[in-house]
Amino acid sequence: MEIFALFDCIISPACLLSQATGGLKIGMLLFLVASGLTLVFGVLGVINFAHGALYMLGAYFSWQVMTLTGHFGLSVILGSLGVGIFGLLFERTLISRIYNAELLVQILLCYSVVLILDDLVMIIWGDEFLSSVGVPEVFQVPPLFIFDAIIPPFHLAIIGMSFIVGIILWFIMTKTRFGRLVRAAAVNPKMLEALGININFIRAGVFMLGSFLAGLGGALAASVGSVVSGMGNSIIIESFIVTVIGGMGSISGAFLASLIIGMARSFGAVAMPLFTDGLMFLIMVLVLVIRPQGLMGNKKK
Amino acid sequence: MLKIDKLSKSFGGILATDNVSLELKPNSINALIGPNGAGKTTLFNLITGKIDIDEGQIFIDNTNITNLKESEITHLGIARAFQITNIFSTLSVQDSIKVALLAKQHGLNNMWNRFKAHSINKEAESIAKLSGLTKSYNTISSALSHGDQKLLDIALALALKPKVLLLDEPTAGMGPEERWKMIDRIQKLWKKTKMTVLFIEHDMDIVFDIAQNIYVLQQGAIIAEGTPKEIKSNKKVIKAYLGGGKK
Amino acid sequence: MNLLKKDNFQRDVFLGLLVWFMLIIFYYILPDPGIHDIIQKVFILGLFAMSLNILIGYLGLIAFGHAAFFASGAYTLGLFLQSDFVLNLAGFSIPVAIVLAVLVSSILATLIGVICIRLKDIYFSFLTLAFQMLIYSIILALVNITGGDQGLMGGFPKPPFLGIDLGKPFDFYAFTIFISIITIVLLRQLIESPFGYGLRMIRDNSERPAALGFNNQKHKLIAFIIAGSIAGLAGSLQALLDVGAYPEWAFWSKSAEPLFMILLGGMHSFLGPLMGALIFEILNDFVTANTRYYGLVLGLVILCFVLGLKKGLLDWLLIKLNRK
Amino acid sequence: MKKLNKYSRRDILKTSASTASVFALSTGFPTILKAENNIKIGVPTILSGRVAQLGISVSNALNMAVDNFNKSGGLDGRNIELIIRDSRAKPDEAARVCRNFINSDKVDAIINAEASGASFAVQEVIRESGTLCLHTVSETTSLTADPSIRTWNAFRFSRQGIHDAVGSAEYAAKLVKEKGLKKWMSIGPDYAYGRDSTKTFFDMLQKFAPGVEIVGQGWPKLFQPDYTEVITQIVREKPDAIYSCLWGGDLVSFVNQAILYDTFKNSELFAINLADYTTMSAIKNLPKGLHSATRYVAAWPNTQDNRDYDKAYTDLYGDHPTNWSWETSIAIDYLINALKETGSTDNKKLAEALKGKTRKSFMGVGEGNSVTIRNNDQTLVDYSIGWGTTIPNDPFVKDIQSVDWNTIKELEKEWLINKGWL
Repeated sequence: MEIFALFDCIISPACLLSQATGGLKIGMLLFLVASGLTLVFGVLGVINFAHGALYMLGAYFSWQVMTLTGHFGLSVILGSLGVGIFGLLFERTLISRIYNAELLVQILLCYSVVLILDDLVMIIWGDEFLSSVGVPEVFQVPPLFIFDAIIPPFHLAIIGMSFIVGIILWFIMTKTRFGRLVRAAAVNPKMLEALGININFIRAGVFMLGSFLAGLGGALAASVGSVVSGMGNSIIIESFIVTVIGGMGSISGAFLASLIIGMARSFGAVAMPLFTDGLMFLIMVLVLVIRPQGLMGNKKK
Repeated sequence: MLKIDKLSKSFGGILATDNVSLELKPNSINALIGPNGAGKTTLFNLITGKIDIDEGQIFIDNTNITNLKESEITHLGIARAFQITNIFSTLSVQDSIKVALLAKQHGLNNMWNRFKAHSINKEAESIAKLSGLTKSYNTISSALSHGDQKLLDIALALALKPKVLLLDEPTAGMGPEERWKMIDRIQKLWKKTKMTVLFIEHDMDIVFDIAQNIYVLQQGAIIAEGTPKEIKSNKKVIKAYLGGGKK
Repeated sequence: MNLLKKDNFQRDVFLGLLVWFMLIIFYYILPDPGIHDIIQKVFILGLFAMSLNILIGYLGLIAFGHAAFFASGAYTLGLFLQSDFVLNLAGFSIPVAIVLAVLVSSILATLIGVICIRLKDIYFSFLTLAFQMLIYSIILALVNITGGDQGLMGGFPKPPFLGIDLGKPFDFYAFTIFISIITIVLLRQLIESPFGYGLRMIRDNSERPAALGFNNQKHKLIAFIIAGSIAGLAGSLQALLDVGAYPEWAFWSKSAEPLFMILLGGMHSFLGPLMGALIFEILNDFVTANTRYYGLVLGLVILCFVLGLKKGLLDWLLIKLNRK
Repeated sequence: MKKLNKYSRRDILKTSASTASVFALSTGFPTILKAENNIKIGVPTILSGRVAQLGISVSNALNMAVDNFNKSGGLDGRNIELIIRDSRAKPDEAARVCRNFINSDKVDAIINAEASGASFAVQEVIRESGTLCLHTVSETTSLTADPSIRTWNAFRFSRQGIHDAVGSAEYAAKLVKEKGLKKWMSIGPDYAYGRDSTKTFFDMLQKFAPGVEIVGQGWPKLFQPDYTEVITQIVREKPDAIYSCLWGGDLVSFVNQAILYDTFKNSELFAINLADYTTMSAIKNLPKGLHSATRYVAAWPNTQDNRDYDKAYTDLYGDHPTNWSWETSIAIDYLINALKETGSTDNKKLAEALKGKTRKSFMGVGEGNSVTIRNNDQTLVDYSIGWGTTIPNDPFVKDIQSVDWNTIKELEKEWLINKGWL
């Protein structure tokens, strides 16, 4: 534990700013993925273990679009939309059969899909990792220097974009009719059915949205990270941590928890570089023990 | 037998139980009535220790049970049956009653005997008989009729050999005929076991027919108590509860 | 044959020994070491899955960190047999090591259990998962003791005891299966005892027992400890087989394996998980010999079970038989 | 964007070729080959998951050699039969697969192409059985260097961590002097290989260039997708040079993400595992002047033999060999030679024939381009270790310098004595 290193960093504007933007970028990318997971859990009550596999698909899809068109923006948009559509099919064919099933059945169904997708992408795209999609040319410029802190413009773009997505998500969930229906569906699906609203439509929509978010996270991650089978396995565990810490089903909680994890990773790398993973699990244990419903979650009735 | 002294409980500033005092005589059968949301089930929950008490005290046989744990209170002789049937869905009637019997005797810590061959079988049979479940003795609980499930719920409470038995709407969800059967069963039970019974019931005909003593609860407070005759003529009750409601 | 009529402990012991004896005859009838290997692994993994099924099948708690105890058993046995104690204990080393492995796992299960059993449903699952990953991180961090991600290296001695030399394939086969069968017989006693019915009671309805004057938490904790101990035993046998212990055994994917077995075999019949282990191992052997896409095949099989059969194979068979 | 298309086409070609070969391998041989008197070689390896490329390039190398051997008549008419099985990178599976090879398949030898953790599990199985074993992948020094882990029937044909560390440090030390690279950082994957490699590199660097200072160490997790926090660590410490033993996709992600911070403008990168075809071609706009060891490149050693090997392999499989390919190729070459020499499959005789043997090889830099299996620790030495700098296009590496094996052996000895292993 190098507490002095952490102290030194906090009092230096350059270090503080670098670490903070770094943490913000890690946290925001995580938020994109975790918000989809928590949304699906909150409304559908399903622990989607396959969420990480959808993230992986997002990366592969965007890689494919990039290879065909060479257009970055198109690759991100089509990649994540593709995952959204895949999610819709996934929900209609498989997930919809297990809404009322036991937890074990839900977990195993999702896990089997992870196993299948991990192998399928290898069959389709090959065994070896694929190169990253690459950063669009606009951002292939020297990094910014702010108070001596080095900040890549691309990271600012990712942070900004995630924020916008977060705000759109917030808008959809609180200001639109769809959002109100979704929230109502989370609390009392029977009531909605009694009102003549097609609950399947809502569920499919929510799952599609959740998948889209996972795919978006994967597509953005593919811009600078290699694309490989099984790449969803670490992000799913991190997303679970975020979901649990923030409160299962709470999007604002996921936002807060993503920031916490992002900063813990960024500043934890300064203070205790060897225990950043352990640190995350420790936070998760503490939250579950002290406040099982999570930071922003509602206490269970 | 059961004495409640100035009991109060509030949830988030709303008084659910308001300074309730009552005393049940040994070997009596009593009814607790009141409109929906009057706090009847809350009162049961307070008595059995399922929720914590804010103010006041509860005694059973002069033993102070205020703020004891639910399981401790059970051991001191209070048992309850639930409004929404609260049984063990995959166990048979026989096994359910045996589990309940053993739970009370700390017999479930036993790892060295076979449950099926346990000597408690006779006792279980007699409780089943008492509850009228002999026919469906080996049926899995979830496969029982609604009425039998209610009876099993009561049987589970009986397995505790309580001094005081609390019944939360034993006839809920039943047709008229089934209802009277159930009441008949409860009356028999009470006579045989000499327990003190307190039950919640909405059907006034039933209440007036079998209760020796009636307590009327409104907005958490007892507004009247007495024999069926007294209650029938109580103006407060008529105004607040029966007023116009009686067909 | 009177012995077979009554469902009691004596009958189970008799049947257990009979199966053991038959498997030993089988060893000589079919002298294929590959099949012997599968059989002993089925028993080891079967123990692991059956121990988890105490929690899942009988208590209704989806523990997602059960491999923590499997690993603690394996590491305890390995570290003990690598230590200098072995020189003094000689012939007693292996029995002592196994007992110690079970003991350490039970202590670990107590510590983790006390905290976890307070939670329900998915929260319980997540907390067990978090603890397991914490233990995984610790195993990786304590490189000097555990060998970090490379596992316990350099093997360990297996001194013969009571004329049993676990270095010999037959001895290992007979010993592992014997220990497993004894444990299974004891486990059946536990499940069929009043204690076992206490578990079913909590599974069916976790509210009512308190109204019956019963302490759920204590009962759950004891079950958690027993499950952890048996997982530790399975881990110690696996470590003896592989002459080592590996951090992968504490990773979350290892906890998924017994879940698969329980799903494949069935959670509502006592021997379901053992049957699941058999299916799992045969599948493993067959699939890895024929294709590289193990995950694809396993995933499809699980999907068939989840959506098609909707229950484990043994559960399904028993229901079929009962109907006839 | 032309570049992208080129790669995707190659990827497809590569995938179909290698998939087909592995399927052919594992789904069963023609029955003629399954004759009783075949010489059986069991190969536990990783054929699935994210490092499947390992098992595939190992299989390719083995097939290439074995096909030639069988076509040329085998050993008095006895063919070699390869049994390649997937352990899915799990140590207990590797052990089980190995036990099956020995007990059921009755193999005559095992070529162990497992990564480190599983290699130790295999080592324990063959220690008990006495089966001849040739390790071709694990680079962990202790596998053969630690006398308590070593066993008479196991040989290492893979590169060894300590050799690379000396070689890397010697090369780095020259640049330390030339360019004054005082402040160093390390970015290594957080597992045994990463730690060992990093530690021995800096141990050795201190010897060659006393006075260098380690200002920070980053330990990203294996397969970590996001390296932002280690890169900001670099930004913070402003080192003159960075040593990294990340590999494969992880290295690609790290370099791609670090480029965003202009990291390599101010800090020289010494990435030991960079010069590998798949890795280099996957990095977007591979920067000039990164330093790397030659894992496997056709350009080094700069001999006709090596270029021939690359061509033969590429013609067959549509892709360049990997580091794992050459290691395995040498192992199977040694084994075939030992079979021919002894004319038998007796494990003791074969072990004797392998021990201390020097053979000419396309990767050899010993006398007459040879490599040697050292007598005392049964480990391969005198294989080519070169360091050079990257250029964006084929052949990807230039200015390659060879590392002197006398220095390696000298310092290795010193290090082993320090460890108490010699």
